[in-house]
Amino acid sequence: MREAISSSLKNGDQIVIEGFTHLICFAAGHEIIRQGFKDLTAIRLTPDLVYDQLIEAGCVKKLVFSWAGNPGVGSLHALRRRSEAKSTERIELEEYSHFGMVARFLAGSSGLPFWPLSNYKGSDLAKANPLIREIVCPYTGENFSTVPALNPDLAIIHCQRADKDGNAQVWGLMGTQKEAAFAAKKVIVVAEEIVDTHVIRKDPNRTLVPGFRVNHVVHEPWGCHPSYTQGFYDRDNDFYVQWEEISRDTKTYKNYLDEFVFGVRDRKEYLQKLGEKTLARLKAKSRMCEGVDYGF
Amino acid sequence: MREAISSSLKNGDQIVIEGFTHLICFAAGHEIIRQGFKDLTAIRLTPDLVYDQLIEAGCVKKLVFSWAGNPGVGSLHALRRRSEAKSTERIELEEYSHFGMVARFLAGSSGLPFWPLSNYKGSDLAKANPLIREIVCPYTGENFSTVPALNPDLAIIHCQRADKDGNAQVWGLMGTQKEAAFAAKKVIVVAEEIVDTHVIRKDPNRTLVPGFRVNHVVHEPWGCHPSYTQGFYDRDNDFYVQWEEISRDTKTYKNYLDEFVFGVRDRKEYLQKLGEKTLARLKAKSRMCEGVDYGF
Amino acid sequence: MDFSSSELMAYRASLELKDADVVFVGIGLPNLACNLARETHAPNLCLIYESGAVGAVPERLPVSIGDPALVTDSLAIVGMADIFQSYLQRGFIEVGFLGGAQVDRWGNINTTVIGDYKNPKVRLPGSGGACEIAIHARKLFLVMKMNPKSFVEKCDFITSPGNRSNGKTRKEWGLPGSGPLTAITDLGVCTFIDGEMTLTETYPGVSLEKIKTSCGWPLKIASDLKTCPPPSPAILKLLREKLDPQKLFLG
Amino acid sequence: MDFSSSELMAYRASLELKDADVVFVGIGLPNLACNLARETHAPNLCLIYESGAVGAVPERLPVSIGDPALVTDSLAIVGMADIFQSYLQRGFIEVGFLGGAQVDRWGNINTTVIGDYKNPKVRLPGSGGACEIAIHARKLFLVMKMNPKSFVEKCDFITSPGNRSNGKTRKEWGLPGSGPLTAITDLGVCTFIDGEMTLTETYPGVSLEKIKTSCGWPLKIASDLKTCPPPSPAILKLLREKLDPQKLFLG
Repeated sequence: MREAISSSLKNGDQIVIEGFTHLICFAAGHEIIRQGFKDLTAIRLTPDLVYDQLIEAGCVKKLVFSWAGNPGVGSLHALRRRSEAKSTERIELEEYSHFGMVARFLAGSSGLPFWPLSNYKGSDLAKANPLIREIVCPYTGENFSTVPALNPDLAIIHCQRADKDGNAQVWGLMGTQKEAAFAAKKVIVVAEEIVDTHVIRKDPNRTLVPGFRVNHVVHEPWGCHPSYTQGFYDRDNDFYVQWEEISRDTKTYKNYLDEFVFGVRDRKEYLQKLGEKTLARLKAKSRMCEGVDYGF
Repeated sequence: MREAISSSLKNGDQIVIEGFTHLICFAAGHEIIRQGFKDLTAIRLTPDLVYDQLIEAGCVKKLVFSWAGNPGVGSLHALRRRSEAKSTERIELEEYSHFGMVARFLAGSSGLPFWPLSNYKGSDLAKANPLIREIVCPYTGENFSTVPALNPDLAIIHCQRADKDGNAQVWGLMGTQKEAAFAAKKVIVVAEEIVDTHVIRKDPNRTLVPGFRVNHVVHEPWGCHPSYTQGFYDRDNDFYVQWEEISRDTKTYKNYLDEFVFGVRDRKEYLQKLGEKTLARLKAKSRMCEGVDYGF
Repeated sequence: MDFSSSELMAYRASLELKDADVVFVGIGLPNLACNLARETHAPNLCLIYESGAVGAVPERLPVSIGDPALVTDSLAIVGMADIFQSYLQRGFIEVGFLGGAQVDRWGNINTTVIGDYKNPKVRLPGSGGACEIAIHARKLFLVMKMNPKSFVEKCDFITSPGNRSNGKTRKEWGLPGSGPLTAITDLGVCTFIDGEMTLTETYPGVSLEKIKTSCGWPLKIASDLKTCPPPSPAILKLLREKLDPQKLFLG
Repeated sequence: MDFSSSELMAYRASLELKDADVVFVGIGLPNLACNLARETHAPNLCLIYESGAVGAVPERLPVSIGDPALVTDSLAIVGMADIFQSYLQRGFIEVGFLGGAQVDRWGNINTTVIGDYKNPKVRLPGSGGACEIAIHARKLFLVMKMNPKSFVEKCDFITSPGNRSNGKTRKEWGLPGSGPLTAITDLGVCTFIDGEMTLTETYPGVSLEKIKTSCGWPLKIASDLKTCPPPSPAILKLLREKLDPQKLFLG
């Protein structure tokens, strides 16, 4: 992971760590913080805890997003401390709805500079964001909204399994991972398991990202904690709840980063700190499905 | 099948029997011919033999397509007999490229009246088809082509397995089946196997069409012959080659329809006529993949 | 029989759901309402989550809309591009639920900022999928607790357009969905009549005065004001013992 | 050593492929050329078919681009919307092969009609994916047999735009792909110089006269005309015994 990040990222880049609740690669976020990157434009539908940590650590100049909270729990406090009237320091915000962000990735992954959608009429979002524009249908004459393409410098995609070439397979929630991978200029695939290519080839309909799109492949078990990986480990909902306490106060926030990000060399050490009991609590109870027949 | 077709289709409807080489539901096409529907607008990327038979049988008023041939073999003779200078009777043609047809289904399945694509500049296709139009990007000022949405009255989708509610799972080539199912006003799902819903729920990432979109579910084993179903039976390439001979002459063509379409009451009788030896030759040699873990 | 306003809200919201409805579900009370409906009068409700789960049957109460329990044994898992384009924008979502920090008489909802957008007093999470749900859902229901801070004369920011916003009606904007039909609050139920929020049901033991003082504008009152029937002991048992035993959302 | 022109075309086309190229493959000779390249100098060629097969390793020579042998053991199977939007339109297809019923000096290709579009002498299959491949492929190669009927002064219909069509150059049209770079025929090989087809290689035993009379316009001849080296016995053995034993495409 260290080498993948250091050789793929530079200060000022546009970065997307994708995954909607599922498959959020905290391991990559922590490595970026450790390497002290600056002035990043951080792009995600839901910044979640991982981007809040990037913000608190001072890596982020601008946030592009559609929902910034701690799902079902509360706020992203590092972000709020930098986006409200009383804030001393500020980061730049570029805001859409989920559909708008998905549409930006669709445009980027399809090689078009814009994407049309039926949205935003009557809402203040288009007034607040001048990049939301309009286009007229050549058949009906109706107006539709448009959003501009996203083509980030780097996309980090976590998956259940990949081969050494980066052919990546995912099941469970897929969010906008495929679109992000095809939109980005560079792609890092992070996998819970590295498997032989014949495992990928046995079930080709599960492949979300083809290897020819991938610049680096990283093997990082438990790379998403406190997010989750279907079939491997559950979401650490307790931690997400505790986070409200940890992050509200800058001192406890700093202590957390010092201990769990700066205080460890890599994910292995993070997991040791987390402890066997936590991992045991979160380890998935197996629910295998059957295979299907690809014969002819 | 008889009841599903008779209750879903009427003369003059726009119909799509989807499936790109894979999963082309000949059983549905033959039933439509037997029931003698007229003035249909038949929509498919590749009309293939099944639409050529609908044309020869006089069911089709208009064909919307992007490649009309017998793949790797030759022509669609019923179509050629109705589309060339020397033809006495003619059918109407509306022509795109594959990407254009896919884009029309994308628009229809996304609830937009148009779809933008980077295509057709320098080609005569846009000149030949006034429905291919242009739109200007609100960000770059570039021109892009557009095609209008397709929302056919009926889509017929063949799949490997479905439950009684029409939740349909497909593996192997997916063509534009998903887009056609979401674009259409009515959907018939035809399945090689009807399975219990828990089989579908065990592997939800394989579901291509959700049951709430489906009006009829038909159990029709071998429903695609001479097309194929991955994991069930191979494409009957020999028949596709023989078809060139059968279809070039109107008499042999009529004899074929009389024997294999009008001469049988349903798919069961068609399969009996086809004979054990053919089915044995085409039956798939099993190539099972492994299952994956959906636990948490 | 004693019950909390949250329990009553979840129960009342469940009554809006018909069997086999295709529902776009959020977290919290709407999610509870859907699961209650599935246990009672709408066993074939099709729950769709913006995360991509279709026909979900969660074994546990999901803490987030991307919970793994929404995936296991779902009918289908699809990408978010499909959810927003082929399910919502295509018009296949029959019911949507929304709430927020502020709502006005036209059902406009603010989940973006309190105060000025560029210099907000409070930065809220933002739209998520709310704006497009408000625009496309065939039937839209609001679920919010009522107080003068949340039921306001004018929203600081309109995240999700209601029945009349920025000087135009929904019809004039050409929005495909129904717009807000009903607002289920902790004090009573409002129906949107000619687009405007109008109190049509009060809860047992809640005074009209209390409701009036809890709303930031002179709330219209229906002439035929009804009292909402309380949930039966069986319903309460379901909510407390099966659907939210940890009281995650039932105060 | 004796060999057919089809064998020579397949061999010559294979020389245009580099290892690890991402190739959009059609059926027939281009497919044979790709499989030959995989067996020789380009083992990591990534074969993509418009039907949705990515990284296919067909056990048998596919009769159609949707053959089940293209699915089994592929690296990925994706929908056609992804193939055309995320692979081709996004610019990730490095090599495309095209042929047709007619080609002109600028590499414009006709696969639509012979004669008038509305009243054609011969109705051909149409574009399929050819038009978008001609527009987007980073490197485009033509594979066609040469005769006065197919190499024409002017195409009856331009299905797939070449280096100059309808009065504009590719650059003026703003087409992202390279346009035709090389035309591999059964008599020789042409390179497109300043966009125009120019004979640069002849095959052993084929006279310049034969080529000139086989082309429907006065074909430009390169000053440094080369002779294409014949395929080695090993290559021919591969083609005949392994890649097309049934002679489906090798005449």
